[in-house]
Amino acid sequence: MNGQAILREVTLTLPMAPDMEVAASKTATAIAEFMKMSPDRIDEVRMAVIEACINAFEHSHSPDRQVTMTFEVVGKGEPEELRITVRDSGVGFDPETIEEPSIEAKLREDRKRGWGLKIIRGLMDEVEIHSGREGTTVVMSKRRR
Amino acid sequence: MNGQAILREVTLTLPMAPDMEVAASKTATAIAEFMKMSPDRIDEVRMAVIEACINAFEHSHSPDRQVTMTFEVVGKGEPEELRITVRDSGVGFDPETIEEPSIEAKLREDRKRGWGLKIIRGLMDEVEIHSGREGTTVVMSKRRR
Amino acid sequence: MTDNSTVTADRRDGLAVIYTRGYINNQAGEEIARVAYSLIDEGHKALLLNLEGTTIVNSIGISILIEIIEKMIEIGGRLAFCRLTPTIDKTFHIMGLTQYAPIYGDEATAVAALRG
Amino acid sequence: MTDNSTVTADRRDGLAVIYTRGYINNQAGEEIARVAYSLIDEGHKALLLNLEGTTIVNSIGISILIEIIEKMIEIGGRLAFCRLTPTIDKTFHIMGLTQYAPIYGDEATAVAALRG
Ligand SMILES: Nc1ncnc2c1ncn2[C@@H]1O[C@H](COP(=O)(O)OP(=O)(O)O)[C@@H](O)[C@H]1O
Ligand SMILES: Nc1ncnc2c1ncn2[C@@H]1O[C@H](COP(=O)(O)OP(=O)(O)O)[C@@H](O)[C@H]1O
Repeated sequence: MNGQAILREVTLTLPMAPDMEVAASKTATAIAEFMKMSPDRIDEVRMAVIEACINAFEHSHSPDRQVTMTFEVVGKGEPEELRITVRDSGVGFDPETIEEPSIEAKLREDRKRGWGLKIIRGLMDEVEIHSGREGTTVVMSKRRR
Repeated sequence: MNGQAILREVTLTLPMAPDMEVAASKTATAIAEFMKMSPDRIDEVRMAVIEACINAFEHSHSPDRQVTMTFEVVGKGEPEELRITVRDSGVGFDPETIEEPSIEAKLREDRKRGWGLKIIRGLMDEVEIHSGREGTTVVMSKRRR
Repeated sequence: MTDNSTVTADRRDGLAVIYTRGYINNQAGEEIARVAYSLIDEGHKALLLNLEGTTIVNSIGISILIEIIEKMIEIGGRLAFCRLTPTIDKTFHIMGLTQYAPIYGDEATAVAALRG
Repeated sequence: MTDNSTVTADRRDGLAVIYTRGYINNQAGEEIARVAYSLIDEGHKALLLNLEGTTIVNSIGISILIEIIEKMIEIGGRLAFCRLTPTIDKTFHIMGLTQYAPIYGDEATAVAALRG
């Protein structure tokens, strides 16, 4: 990681229950404020966190009904990047098979949903998804500016 | 526990580092808002969380330099109480031996500090401290209203 | 935190402005849809969604807004948005929503455009 | 979040008002003390701490405020607070601070009382 160190690491474990994604987004906001990310970028992180949590809540079918998140402040001396990991121990999925949504298609189709991953990728600087039989881990990063 | 159940349980692990108490207090705020605690009571919880974290940061000398917090929303069906546990694996202390601070004495003494526990007890509805060789656990509760 | 998001409508002679408050999740999205459909049933063919009271949305909430857009296209009406936070604005652009429902900065401009 | 709490002072003929911004932790407490001591050195014998810009304090920050109170007692001066949040007000009462440094709702009342 070219000399980058983890300056702070915070872990949050949440139940998969209504509104808990908002609690997650507020913890993310607190860490992003700590590293003095700009308000607009913080807001983008907040929305991405909400989407990643909702995906785990809705699609993971994880038996423990819990999401574990890690917030890592990464940088050389000064905070440069916030790396957020959202982990569930659910059924997993193959991101390759998920069709990219388009508004034209959605306006015709019955199912209007399917935007979460596109929004996460659009709002964060880097997104990686690791998914398999042990569950799904989304790693998403946003630079401080 | 007269029929009370834990409706939500959130766990947060923080490094003992400057400003991390503010991150903890924001997570507490998010959970308290979720259960629709009144803003003034939320603010009191926020201050108590800051004090409990600072105590662990400053006094625990815990080798892992981490604080683990649990936020439990407790109630019969509806949220009634927020129970917050702040745990360190430090040196521990005997709360019985801590003298109750008084402003008269502090104005004369060199050491003006020593208010944290008094403030926590004054702002929360119930406070229990368990401390020993394995570290310190502060359990503090605030009713929704 | 959920703020039990409230939705209100202001009827102005064929055009109606819908105001939201709080987090637009599935419940709030459905609430907006209920209000929008009843405005459509009353004969309104131009709807403006003023989101100034909303700082968070989720994709489930937005997908319900897409249903409203579809409905408006169906009846040959028009729908626009105004007063979005920069993140909600960016999200709607990412999704391509803006091709079917334009975004305006303030309400007056949006109303003028919808009437024009 | 720390907001790099800034402290400013407004000198008014013997009396000075100190304004804080952000979280009063140890650093901000020391910043306030620096400002207060230089005002005292300039000859101000009445100080008002207006905390309207502060919504959180911690007990380390407050203990530094106690040092300032002690100093004021020593020089026969007076210190008061105004514009506290309900929680900060309650905390100062829990600590008994208010016996040595009264709390006023607004600045005008506090200034009048300090001059009176
Ligand atoms: N954590 C997860 N566990 C299992 N499947 C997931 C997870 N996250 C996403 N998926 C799969 O990817 C699909 C697309 O997700 P997304 O783009 O967020 O849209 P939506 O949630 O609206 O379907 C989901 O429908 C689901 O099949
Ligand atoms: N988590 C802890 N671990 C070890 N000792 C503690 C802890 N919390 C409090 N103490 C002890 O209790 C004392 C009083 O704490 P407190 O009332 O918060 O005031 P202060 O932190 O300003 O000393 C501390 O000085 C310390 O000796």
